Formats: sequence, structure tokens, C-alpha cells
Amino acid sequence: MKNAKNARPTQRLSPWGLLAFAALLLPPLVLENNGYLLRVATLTLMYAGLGGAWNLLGGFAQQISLGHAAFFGLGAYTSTILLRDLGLSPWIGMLVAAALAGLASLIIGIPTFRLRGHYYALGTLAFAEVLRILFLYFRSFTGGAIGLSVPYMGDSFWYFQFYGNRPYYVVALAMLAVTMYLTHRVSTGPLGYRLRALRNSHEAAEVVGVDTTRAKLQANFLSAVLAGAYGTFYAQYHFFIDPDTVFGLMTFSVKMALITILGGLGNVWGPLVGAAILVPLDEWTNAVFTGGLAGASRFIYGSLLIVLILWQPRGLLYWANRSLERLRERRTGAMGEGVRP
Amino acid sequence: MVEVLEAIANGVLVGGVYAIISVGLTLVYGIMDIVNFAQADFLMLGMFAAYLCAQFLGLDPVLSSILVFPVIFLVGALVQRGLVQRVQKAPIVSQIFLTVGLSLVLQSLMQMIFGANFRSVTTSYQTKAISVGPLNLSVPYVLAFLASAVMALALWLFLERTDLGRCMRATAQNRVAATLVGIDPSKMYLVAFGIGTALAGMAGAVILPYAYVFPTVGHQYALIMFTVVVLGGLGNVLGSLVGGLLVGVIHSVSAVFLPTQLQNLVVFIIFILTLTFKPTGLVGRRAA
Amino acid sequence: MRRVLLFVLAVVMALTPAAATFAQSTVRIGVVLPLTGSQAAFGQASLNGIQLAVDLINEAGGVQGLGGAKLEVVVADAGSDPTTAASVTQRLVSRDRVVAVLGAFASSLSLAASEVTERNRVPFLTMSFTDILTQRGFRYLFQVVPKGTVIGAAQMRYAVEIGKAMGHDVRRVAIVFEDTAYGSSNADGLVAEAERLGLEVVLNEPYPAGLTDATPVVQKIRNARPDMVFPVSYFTDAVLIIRSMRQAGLDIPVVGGAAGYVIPEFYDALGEYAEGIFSINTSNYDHYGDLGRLYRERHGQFMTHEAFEHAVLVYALVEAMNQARSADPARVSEALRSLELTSYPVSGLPGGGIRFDETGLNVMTYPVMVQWQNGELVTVWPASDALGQPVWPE
Amino acid sequence: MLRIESIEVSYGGNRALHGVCLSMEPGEFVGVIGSNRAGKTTLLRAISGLVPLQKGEIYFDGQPLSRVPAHRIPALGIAHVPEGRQVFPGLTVEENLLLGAIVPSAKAHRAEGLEMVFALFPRLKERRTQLAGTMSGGEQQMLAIGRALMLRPRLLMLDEPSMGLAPIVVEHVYEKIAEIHRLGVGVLLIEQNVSLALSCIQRGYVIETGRVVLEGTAEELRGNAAVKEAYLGL
Repeated sequence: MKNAKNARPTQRLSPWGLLAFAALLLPPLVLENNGYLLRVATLTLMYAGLGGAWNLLGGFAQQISLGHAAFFGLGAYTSTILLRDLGLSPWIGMLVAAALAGLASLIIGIPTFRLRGHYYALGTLAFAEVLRILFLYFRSFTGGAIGLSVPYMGDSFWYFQFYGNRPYYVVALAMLAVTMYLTHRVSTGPLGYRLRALRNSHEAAEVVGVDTTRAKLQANFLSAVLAGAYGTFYAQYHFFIDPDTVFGLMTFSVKMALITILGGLGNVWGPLVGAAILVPLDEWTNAVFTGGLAGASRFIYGSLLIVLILWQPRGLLYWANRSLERLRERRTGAMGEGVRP
Repeated sequence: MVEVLEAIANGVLVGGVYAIISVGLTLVYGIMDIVNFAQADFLMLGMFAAYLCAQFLGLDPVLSSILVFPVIFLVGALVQRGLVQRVQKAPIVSQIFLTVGLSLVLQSLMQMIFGANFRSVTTSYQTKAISVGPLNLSVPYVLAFLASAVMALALWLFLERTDLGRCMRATAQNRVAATLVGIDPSKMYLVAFGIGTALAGMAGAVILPYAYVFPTVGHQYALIMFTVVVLGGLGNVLGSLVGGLLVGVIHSVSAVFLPTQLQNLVVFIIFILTLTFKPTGLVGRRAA
Repeated sequence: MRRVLLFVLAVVMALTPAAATFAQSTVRIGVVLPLTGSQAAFGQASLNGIQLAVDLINEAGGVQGLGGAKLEVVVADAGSDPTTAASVTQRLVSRDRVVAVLGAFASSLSLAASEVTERNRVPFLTMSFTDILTQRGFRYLFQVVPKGTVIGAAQMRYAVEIGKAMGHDVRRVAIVFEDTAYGSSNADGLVAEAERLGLEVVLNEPYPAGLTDATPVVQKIRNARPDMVFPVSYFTDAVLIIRSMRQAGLDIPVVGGAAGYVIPEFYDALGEYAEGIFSINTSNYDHYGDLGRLYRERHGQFMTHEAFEHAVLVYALVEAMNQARSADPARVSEALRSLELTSYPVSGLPGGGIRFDETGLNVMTYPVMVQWQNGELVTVWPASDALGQPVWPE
Repeated sequence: MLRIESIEVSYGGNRALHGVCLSMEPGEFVGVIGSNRAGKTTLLRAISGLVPLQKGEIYFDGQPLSRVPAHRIPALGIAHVPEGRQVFPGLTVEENLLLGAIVPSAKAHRAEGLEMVFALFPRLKERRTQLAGTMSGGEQQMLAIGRALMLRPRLLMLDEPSMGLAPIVVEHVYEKIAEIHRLGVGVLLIEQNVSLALSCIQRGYVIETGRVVLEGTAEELRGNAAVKEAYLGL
């Protein structure tokens, strides 16, 4: 285990981390309420949280799920249908959504927990597709391909609807805080230990007494609960959902994973770093390169993705940690020489 | 009854093509342990190449597939050397996202060059069918199936009867032992990726008479590829040929009894069941 | 340190189009379209239409009501993701300060984009037509074409009327449609109208968009033995379905649902096999006059309905600005609500113009039936708009 | 022919070999003995280029090997029969053998090589169309050795050829190894079963925790008290 930072994280919350997180309270104070930048910032927080949810299983245990949109979509539809049919507040809907997504994770876990590596990735991918097809098919209940529109009732906290971006930003930030705290707890707790143990070898983990199935189910449950809650957030923020989007492979499943990998797998801060780079990058390439040749923005985005992954296959935070360590080593090394007789 | 028979016959024809589309993916996985998420985009490149052959050389796409093979092989080999090789030993996640990024780049590159328009070729036989007993078979499908069968045979002969083919199988089965007899694994990776992508490209050419091409056409085939490969067992060449036929027939026959909208549902459920109960695929041992 | 910051700031500003100085004499129009992904071809055609209209207006002296201000198009790519559509729309609205947003071709993208424009009180002009667009009680949404169900209903009714006029009784109808927002709302209209007319719907089959093999769908059509088939699909599936039908020896009349059936590529792909195929359409190029001619000169293809209708959006917006004498989104919306526009080229729309009702729907227009005849699309129904006689496919 | 000069090799941070030296003349039969995990397998892997050298150098016919990539080593005439046999399970016996002579120099003499191997192991001839993975352990061991011989090597390296085989099969395998040596092939044998090894080698090295602790002729080693106590159980 070369990456000591990942292997033995400190138990308590780092004050620097808390400070950095507190800085995230600034944007809504300085940015325009109905502005583009605040929207991008809100989306960044949402994707960071989704990445964080994905990180619980995908990062710590490196069980690569390409079907997390299943939980996300389930969450989005649950609260929206409850609101549509029962007039239930999406806040309560969010709890139901999270619970349902968690339940779904257990059901999905049964056939997939035995799978490793690429097989797990493909199995989860198929599951999201199954849900997408079912939600398209049962039109009378889900609205089918036409999708569902959340009725706009004006600013209402109870109905989780706001005119501007600021309240959404605050909600997204709070959700991110919960996600990151949970990730931190898992990371430093026994579950994190078990997940890291099975990351390298399921067999070895079982030899030392880790119930790998249980650990994976637990992690996936937490992960799904969070993803489901984010589904509700998305529906309330966007006011419109359809199966192709919320159960989509490229729209959510891959993006969650990508963000986490870019930032650093199994690192509490990884998803935030990844989202803070990827989401604005996406917007920036779109804004700058769309006017000219169609396709240019996707081309640049894809190329940058390849370059980043080739440059730092273990994520940017891993690289940053390594660089910091090396810097520190050089410093202490130089001092040490001076002291030595 | 005739309905079902016809559905089966049609499923076999289409399935033969699915098999060839997917076999490259399994070949690459078998030898390199990499799932190429951009594989479907090489199919798209092959379709574009065949389209250009038809436009400028007046070649029938089924014939031009012979020209398409070396072209896509070269592209694939360049991609392997330039990009894929660098993540050969990296964790799975890096491999997945390198190929996802590659997919984006290939699609947008083709859009920048050719635009987003739908392109297809017009052939004299595009709406012809032949009757076999009570069955009515589409000529483009039959041609594509025959071409696929020839490709499958050629691939089989290559893998079974040539030294290079044996070296590739040996590398797939035991990389260390292969090195110890003097096989250069990195050369095998190059050849495998080249052939794997070129096969997809070639398949793209043979389906052009009934399909159409545009930069993101790969999406429509990507999930089929994964399903075929999983049903056959990742890395199992023979398996993916069987898997292709299976998916074709399931697609076709399930549509007789169920709403068409659910044809993929059936496939995915079988996909998940296979993964759960027989992750090595429905076709026995790994024979790559 | 400060110099570095200033330098970075300068670079960022230079790279962002929004930072370009806002000249008094230009008016920005936001355009959100799918320029990448599977619908990029339609997005590009729509953009071509907008660009043509903008160029013509600018050449003719700009927006009269604003002292000849020139139009400037700010384009954003929505890909095929509604999330992207919403955030790029926000960018156009709040950073580029556009007077209105035009787009976004695909219904799901328009739904997402209009949520943003509505909350920012910026007009959103569209030619998407899924029914819920105008059912949300939005005040800043303006749709120049009829609703999806109305289009579907017309597709059915016109077909039966044409049959009657030519001495063919249509009793059994088959409906197949892709399971997208567009396909579903069209199909809803088709089914409702068939029931109203007392026809027997022998097949009502959604299929997953992006087929790799249309034979199963075509087998279902054949087994249902309909008198007429109504496929609603984008280009790729349209071509597969027609080819498979011809291979299966099915020569019953086909009445397509716009989109894939009314673009030049359809004829390019099918050639003579496209002959005689009907399609419903929201407008057709044989009514476009000079604008259609200029478009063909510029792009080498006929002006598709989405290209024309997006051009119409520009003309409607400009007229609203003329009347409002303002480029303020609120005032322009006000003008749009009371707009009545029947001048050329908006008169190229069936019904000859635009007038929006309180839901933002253009109540003057209606769909037309077109048919492929000798490689061209000819408007054949209703009689008031027809420029050619329908031909019953034998 | 083979000269190993104080090589050091590490495995994932742990040093497996500490300054090992060894040399071998053409046609010699040399054994490396020692207990499990003493570093014997690592030594062979280092010669074959499968693990990089931290320090020291390996010379074959005076040519340094540290810069030669692993897949080019066989072409020099070094054949390596790895631990656990490692045949290609999905290939037939004959295909396995043909792959043994994949390097150009050996390819030219494939037919003769096949004849020689079949003469040595008639069993393989009977089973030439059988899939290697379906054969018994002893047969697979013979196949692995046969595959190595297809190279017409000057140095044959064998890693624990007795492992997991029944005593009677072990005896048979060792007879064949002796026969190969009599054909003039230099043999470098690694064996945990020390008495077995000492019965056939000419010279030997004893390795403990990555260091050569003893070297000598088979005679000398058999007489050594420490060897007797530690490995022969006397």
C-alpha cells in the first residue's frame, strides 16, 4: 500500500478541510441569484455529491458501477410521482426516494455482488437499462418518453421550489456536506477498512474474516440512498425528467464515475475536485467552441479527458498528495542532513 | 408458425452480423483484458470508410469491406500504440474512461469532418428479398450474413491455423508463458487491437446497404455488442459468435410475442441472468 | 501577483464571448439546439434556417424598430442532454443577456430549456410540439407549430380524407412509433382520431428509437394486415422501416409522421422507393418562396420544415421587437402575446401566419399532408394548401 | 556460458535476492536448492527478464541480459520451464509444441524438433490433438519440458519439475531430464526436494533468504553437514 493517505486516514475532520468547505458558502453571497455562474456552481455541487455517493463503493472497493443512474432515476421519479399524485412535499418524497433507491440496491446486489471488474460494470449497466426500458414502457404511471414535468408553484420551501439558484445552492451544499461526512465516516470506520481490503483481493479479504458480500451491500446501500436523494434534488431543480436522461448511461452513470476517478478514487475530497474541474470544463468548452465547427467542443472535452487520464490515471488528488509529500520529504531531508553529525 | 420461423430465420441473419460486430470486442478483451468502450465507434469509422468508397470509387459496401479492413486496422493500431497501451497496466477505471474519452473524440472528429448528416448508400438490391419456401428473406441481410460468415471463417482460420493466431491465443491464455517462448505481448496487443477494431469496421461496411451512417450511430450498436460479448463469455471468440446469433434470435422472436418496446428488456434480463449464474458465458470454456 | 491576476483575467475575458463589448447597435438572440449527438443533423438544419433569416434581416437594415440594430446569434449546443440544455440556456439568458431564446428542436430539450427561460421571464420560441410544452401554464413560451396530438390527428384524418377522395376506403390502420416524446404525442393524436373516425386500430406499437433491425416491427405490421400504416420516426428508423417493408413485399400506403420522412436524406437513401410515401408536416418548402430558394442555393438541399420554422421564429421575434420598440425581454414577450403576423415569409406557414393564444400556441396554423413525387415533396392536402394532386400508391 | 554477478532483485518493496552470484559452463547440469521462498524462482525469473535487476548483471555468452526484453531471451537459446508448468490450456499438445519454436532460429527446425520431442516423450505424440489443459499433471510437465526443448536451447531452466506430481511420475520426469542433459543441453534445475536434486546434478548452489550460502559439487553438498541437517533430514 504505497498510498499511505488512502490507507490510514485520520479519524478526525481536518480543520483545513472544514475551512475549505466553509469557503463554499461564499458563491451564493457574491454571485447573482439568477445567474449562470451560480447555476454552474450548483450543478458542480450536485455532481460532486453524486460522485461522492458513487465513491462509497466505486472508490473504496473499486467496484466500478456503470449503472448508478438507476438509483438516481428511481429517486427522481419517486418524489415527482408522489408530488403529482398525492401532493406530497418533495422533502418527504426525497426520504421515500432514498429508501426506495436503497431497497433497489439490495435487490440489484443479489445478482451482481458476485461479479468483479468488468463483469460488475456491465451488470450494473444492464440494470440501469432495464429500469429505463420499464419506465418508458409503463406510460400511464411514469409518463413514458414524454417525461414528467414538475408543476411550478412559485417560491415554496414546503414544495422544494425556488425562483432563483441561491436556495438550491444551499440545499446542494448541505447535501454535499452530508455526503462527504458520510464518506469520511465510512473511510475511517470499519466498513472502509473492509472495502479497501476487498479492493485488492476478495479472497484475501475473506481469509482475514471480511464478509465481502455484506460489506459491498452496505456500501452500495448507502451509495444508492444518496443517489436517490440527489434524484429528487435534480427533479426539483430541473422541473423536468424523462427516462432517457435520468436513467442515462452517458448523462449520469458515467459522469458520476468519471468525476470521482478524475479527482481521486476513494478520497473524500476526490469527487469535489473532479466535479470542480469537469463541470466547468464541460460548460467552458461548450461556450467557447460551439460557435464555430459543430463537434469541436466535444472534441476538446474528450481530448482533455484522455490527456488527464493518461497523465494521472489515479486521479488529481493522488498526484497532488504525492507532490506535496515529495516536497515535504525534500524539505525534511535537507534539514535532516544539517542536523546529522 | 410461419411467423415464428420467419422471425428465427431473420434473427439468425441479423445475429450473424451482430456476432461479427462484437467479436472484435471479445478478442481485444481476451488478449488485453481491456473492454473497449469505443468499439462501436470503430464500426462507425468503417461505415464512413465504406460510404466514401461507394461515393468516390463506386464500390459496393460489401465488396469495399475488404478495403476497409486494412484502413481501420491502421487506425486501431495507431490508437493502441498512442493511447491504449499507456493504460494497459492501469486500473480498470482508467481503461474504461480512456476508451469513453476516445469514443467522444472519434464521434466529434467525424462530425467536424463530415457533419452530422445521415448518409447511406443506395444499392440495386436494397429492397429486394428472396423467398425460401414460406420464408421471405431480405437480400441485404442475406448478403451481410454471408459476408459475416466469411469473416468468421477467416478469423477462425487465422486463429487456428497461423502462427500469429496461435501466438495470440497463447497470449490470451497465459501471458507469462507466452513471453517465455519468445512472444512479444505488446506486439500481440497491437495486432489484437488492430484486428478487433478492423473487424468492427468491416462489419460496419457490410451493414451499410441496409443501414445508414452518422457520427453517433455507434450508440445504437454499443449495447448489442456488450450483450453479445457477455452472453458468449468475455474473451471467448467462439462464444461471441454464438452470442450474436442468440441476441439476433431473441430480438426477433421476442418481438413476435411481446411489444417491440420490450425486446431489449428480454435481452438485458438474459444478460443479467447470464452474468449471475454463468459469468463465463453460455458457451463453455474460454477459447480465445 | 496582482499583475498575474490581471493577466489571467484578461485572458479569460478574451476567451469568453460574453466579454465582448456590447455594442448598442446589436441585439443578441440565443439559440439552443442539439448540434452534437444523434439529432445533430436536425439541429444543424435548424441553425442554418436561423442563420439565413438573420443574414437577410441584417442585410435589409436590421431591426427597424430599434433603429436598425443588427441581430447577433449566440449559439449553444445542448447535445442530447436536457441537463445541458437547461444550463446553456441559463448562460444565454443571464450572461449573454439575449432578448429571447430560440430552439431547441427536440421536445425534451425544449422542455428543459423553457423551464429556465420561464423563470427568468425571457421569451422562448420553439417549433417543438410535444403537448406538455404548452400545458404547463407558461407565459413566456411561444410555439409556432401545432401540438403533437393535433399533428397526429391530422395525419390520420387527412389520410382517410385523401383515401375517400380517391375512392379507397381506409378501415384498418396500423400505428408504429418511436418511444420518444415526439413519437408518443403524435401517436396519441393518431389513436384518438382513429377512434373518433370509427377506424379499427389493428396495431399500436411503440418501438425503441434507434433500431438496428426493423424486421420485427415490419412483421407485426404485416401480420396486422392494415389498409394503411402510420410510422412515426426519425430518419434512421424511417429508412429501416421502409426498406424492410419493401423487402417484405408490403406495398400498403405509408403515411409518415414528419421528422425522418420529410428530409432530403430520406429520398437520397431510398430513391424511387420513397416515391408515393405520404407524410404529415407542419409546413412544406413548396410554400416557402424566395427564402426556400435562397436556402437551396446556400446549402444545396431543399429547406426542411425545421429550418424554415426556426427562420420563422426569428421573423416573429423581430416583428415583436419592432412593435415593442425595445429589446427588453419582458416587453418583447408582451408584444409576442398580441402579435398577429401574416407577412412573408411567415405566411409560408400553413394558415398563413402567427397568432398566439394564452398558452403560447400558434392558433392560425395547422398541419399539411405532403407526398414524395418525382424526388420532391409536394403539399397535397388539405385542398386549400395543396399544390399538387395526391397519388394513391399502387 | 552463464555468469551471474551479484544481482539484487526486489519484489514490491521486499528484496528477494541479495547479491547472488552463479556461473555455469556449457552442457553442465547445475542445481539450485533451498527451501520454499528462498528466492530460487526469482533467480530464474531474473534470468528470463521477467523481473528487473536492481543491481548486478547477468551475462549469457558474455552478453549482458539486463537490457534485453523478456521476449527476446528465448532467441538467445535460454528456455525456461516455469513453476507450475504453465502450458497453454486451450491449445492442443501439438500447438503448444509449435509455439515452443516460435522464434525464427527454432522455427526453421520445427519438424526435427517435433520429432526429437516425440522421440523423447512418446506420450505426447499419442496426445498431440488433445487440449493441454485436459491432461494430467505429469503429462503437462512433459509437455512444458517438450515445449522448452522445441527451442533447441543451450540452457534449459527447470523450476520445480517435481511439484505436485506422484513419486513414480517424478522419477519418470527426472529420467527424461537426465536424458536431455546427455544430449548436451546445459540444465539449470531448481528443486525443493534436495535429495532428488542431488541425485542427478553435477554442481549445486544452496540459497537461503536470497543469498547463496553454499556451493559445490553434488558430492561435496551431499557430504556437507549443514545440508544434511537442513535438507536431507539426516
